[in-house]
Amino acid sequence: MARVPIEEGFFRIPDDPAAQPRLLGSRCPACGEVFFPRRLVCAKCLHEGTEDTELSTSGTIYTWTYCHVPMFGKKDADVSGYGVAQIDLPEGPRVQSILSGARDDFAIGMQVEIDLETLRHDADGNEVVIYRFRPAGDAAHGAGAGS
Amino acid sequence: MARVPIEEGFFRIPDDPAAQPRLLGSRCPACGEVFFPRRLVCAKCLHEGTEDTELSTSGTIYTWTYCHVPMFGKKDADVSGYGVAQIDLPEGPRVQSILSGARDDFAIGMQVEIDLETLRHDADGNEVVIYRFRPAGDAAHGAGAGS
Amino acid sequence: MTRGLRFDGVAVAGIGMVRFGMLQETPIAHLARDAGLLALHDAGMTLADIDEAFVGYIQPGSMLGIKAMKEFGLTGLPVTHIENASATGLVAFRDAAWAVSSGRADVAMALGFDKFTDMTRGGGRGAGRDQIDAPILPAAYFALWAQRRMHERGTTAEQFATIAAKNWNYGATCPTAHRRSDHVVTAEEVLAARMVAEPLTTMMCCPPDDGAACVILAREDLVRERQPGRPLVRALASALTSETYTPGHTFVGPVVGPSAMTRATAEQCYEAAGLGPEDVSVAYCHDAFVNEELEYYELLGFCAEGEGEKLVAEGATGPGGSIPFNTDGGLLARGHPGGPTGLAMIHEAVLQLRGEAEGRQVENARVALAHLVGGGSVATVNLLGNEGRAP
Amino acid sequence: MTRGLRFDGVAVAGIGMVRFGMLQETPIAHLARDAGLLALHDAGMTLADIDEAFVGYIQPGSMLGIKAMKEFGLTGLPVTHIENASATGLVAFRDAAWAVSSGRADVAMALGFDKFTDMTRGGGRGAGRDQIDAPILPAAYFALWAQRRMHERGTTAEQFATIAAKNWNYGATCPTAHRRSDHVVTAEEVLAARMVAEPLTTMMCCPPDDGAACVILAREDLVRERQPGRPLVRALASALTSETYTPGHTFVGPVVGPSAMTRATAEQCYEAAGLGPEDVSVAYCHDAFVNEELEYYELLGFCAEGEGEKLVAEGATGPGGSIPFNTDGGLLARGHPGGPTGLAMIHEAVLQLRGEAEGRQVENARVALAHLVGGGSVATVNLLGNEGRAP
Ligand SMILES: [Zn+2]
Ligand SMILES: [Zn+2]
Repeated sequence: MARVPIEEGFFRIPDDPAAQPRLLGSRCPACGEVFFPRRLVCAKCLHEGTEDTELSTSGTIYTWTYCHVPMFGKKDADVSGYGVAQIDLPEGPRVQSILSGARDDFAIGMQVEIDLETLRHDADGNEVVIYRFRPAGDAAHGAGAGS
Repeated sequence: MARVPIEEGFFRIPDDPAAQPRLLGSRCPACGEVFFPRRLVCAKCLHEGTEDTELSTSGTIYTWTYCHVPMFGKKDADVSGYGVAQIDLPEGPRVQSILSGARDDFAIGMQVEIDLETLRHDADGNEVVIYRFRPAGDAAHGAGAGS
Repeated sequence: MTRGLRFDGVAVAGIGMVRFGMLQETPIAHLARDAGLLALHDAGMTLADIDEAFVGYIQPGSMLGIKAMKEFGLTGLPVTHIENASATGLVAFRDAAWAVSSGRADVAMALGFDKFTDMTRGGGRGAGRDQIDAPILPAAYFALWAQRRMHERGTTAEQFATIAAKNWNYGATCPTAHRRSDHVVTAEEVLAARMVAEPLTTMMCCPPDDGAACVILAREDLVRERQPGRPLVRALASALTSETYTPGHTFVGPVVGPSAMTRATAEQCYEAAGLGPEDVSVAYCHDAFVNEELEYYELLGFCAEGEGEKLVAEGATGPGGSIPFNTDGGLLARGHPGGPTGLAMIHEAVLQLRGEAEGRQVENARVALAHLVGGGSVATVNLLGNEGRAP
Repeated sequence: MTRGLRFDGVAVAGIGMVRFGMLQETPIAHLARDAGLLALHDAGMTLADIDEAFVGYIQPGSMLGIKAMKEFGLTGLPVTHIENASATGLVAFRDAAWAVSSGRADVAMALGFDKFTDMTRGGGRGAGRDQIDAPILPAAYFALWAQRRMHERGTTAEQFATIAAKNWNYGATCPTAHRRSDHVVTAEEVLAARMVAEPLTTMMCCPPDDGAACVILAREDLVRERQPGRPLVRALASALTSETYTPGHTFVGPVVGPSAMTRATAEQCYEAAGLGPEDVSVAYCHDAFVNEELEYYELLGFCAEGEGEKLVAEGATGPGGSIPFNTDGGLLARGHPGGPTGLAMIHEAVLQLRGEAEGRQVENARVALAHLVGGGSVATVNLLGNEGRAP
């Protein structure tokens, strides 16, 4: 059973289920700014033609909240609440993501790392996955999707 | 099993299945113009406040064509082709409608009269109906829907 | 060279709106018609007087604008559908005002409508199930902003709730508001409501809404001639911007741009009008989520950065305060259907500037500001004034 | 008081488009980006030079316009989504030209895109299954018009097919056309294609399309300064109308208004430009269904009523004719995605007026006309000219 991204072009799913997914970014050769998601024209200096780059698998929570409603993707995943955060990656981009963990597991400034969450199964039986972040070094919530 | 209109507010379905449906129009008390469908403000003289009126059940074909594709409502009704016409009603409105009959049954200037066509059944088992026109005096295609 | 627009000789000829709410039984064209007829009546006009129309709505459906305009008659006027997410209504107002200011029309209509109850997921405001944006709700996006402020400035949930209670209580005084509480709402009640995304409870988030609103703008001389003796309200200026790049920029998920966006937009609008925040008597802002209102106190220039909480404590933005905000209840209580939201703001601003906002009238109101942000992201700030304003 | 707009000192700075077609593999934002970058390159500009953008698309989805514009960078410019059914692209062009003409912007971008392959029934162009409009296809609506003309004037299906073959053969000469036949198309081939709605065969109806196109307009002095030696093309005038009431008016089902609408719109545009049909070198019209083109020969003023068939017989609207129509293949062959359609027309008109329409160049082209109708109904007529035009 394959894992497929909720939407193409945002992250790479490794073949090894224990390996972490990688967010796909772009780096401007003119000014050095790094972006997520990929883009052709630099948002900062308007240089046309960026270089593909894969972003770090861990970052720092800039802000986070806990949602008390099951909804959208999470409705599929059948949970009654879930955390959401903005995470600053070392390369620069601030990424919005769902969190893997309980309400009390998070704090601003905390290190988190990326893994995958299974939202649902598609018609072909594939796991539809999205990236999520979990407390760094915390393997309790599983290194792969669907754990 | 009840008959329900494809969309509310355009025509009245009589209780008697043998009776003809009536298109719902408006008459401007200021300038006398008659409209289909109903409207509050006169399209011609901008007078606000029209009177409800039911339109004649027969009219004259202004133009017509035959569609060789099953589509939309007719896809539901499972026919491979169908006629479409603009019909001038005696009160003034020019109405677009599907036709009940074969490709060779129609001509510009011909008198046609209204009845109902069943498009499909809804979740409650009701017949979803729309008005159609057939050659005047021709009962062969049925006086009611779903014949 | 992005800059605000200054409107010359543009006055409000008429306003109209239907009360917002869950109006499932009313076809959208009838909502639009009813709001538009109220505005035409208010202006003493028919469609024959309108030279051009800008119709704002967000929901899916090409041709809804032109079909709605036919409800008023068939005169051949140009009609264009304008859309800018939650900012749609104010952008339709801006384009109608510019049409008059630039001589393209003598009289222009801005008509907004939307039915949240018609919207299907994916086609309208939210992201579809197959999109990367899907799992993060707009409420969560704004909650993230609230949480960061609480972290940086020590803002409390009580302070947010105090603003929400103020808007709920304003809503109760406004006949066209969706949420009209039958009792005085307290911060405690707001905090005790069901949590959506911390620290935002349902009473800190705008409701789903259907509705319609309409504003007719015209050459000032025409309005004076047709409406002798009525207080004249002018459209003064407008600014509209999209995002500029900032470090730590966020591109994916629900976004309404960095907060600097509202500040820059307000500056452009003030400059175009030759006015400053000190000239503004009453303000309307995007309070879809109540923490936003606190931020906009600062970003619109009504206090220094970090001093929004002081305004709340002083009651400066409520009844009798120095700069009342969202006197019709705002998006939070008056409601936020989408397309008509900005035009409902103008509706209330005009009532205030005419001195007709019974039960919630701001004393000596002379200049009103209307601000919205839209997903994607855009921000717009608009100024109106009556003849009492300093020249 | 509906009237055309005259543009003063507005020149075309750049044009770009992607070839239309069924482009399922390309995300819509990339189609938009590619067309926009071609226009920016053509203008010798970046987004930093653009003061305002008008983005035209029909398909469902709020925020698509602002998101597409971010592909070029983040500079804070105002962005507004414009929609007017099939006329969308030309209305975005009109609004961008007016922004420059009225001093609101020095440089304005009109960007159009749509993906027919993304559209779901009900949300986009067609009617939903629960709507009274549903059972009548747009093709049937235009076929009704064709049948009435055949009845009144004795027009033959062969005459319609001759126009279609002309547009297919023009399409083969245009690199950005969707349908590029590898052989000369004849009227017989057109007639022998599968029947859709009598007398219209598939080869008389526009294909489903994806695509994007972009036009950048700027103050004439800026374009002269940046593009010395290049033939200057000006936006001259535009008219936009909705329906007027006529006896036998049709309100329900697919409608594009009474035919008098195009005539009135053209008259307004000619008057605003101070030109007449005799000044026009090349024309683009809404030939989504080919019988329309015949009608527009008359309604746009290129021949008297009932003499369209004579123009066809003379080949007047084809290569080497007195008034070539749809030299890029028109909606029929170049394609008709929706939002970008009108901007593709301007793209081709500008190539003609620059003398760069290799393989299909109209000799001595001086003034071009672009016309579209949109469902609901609206009509728009726009004029452009180069420096060769009579003053
Ligand atoms: Zn750069
Ligand atoms: Zn009347």
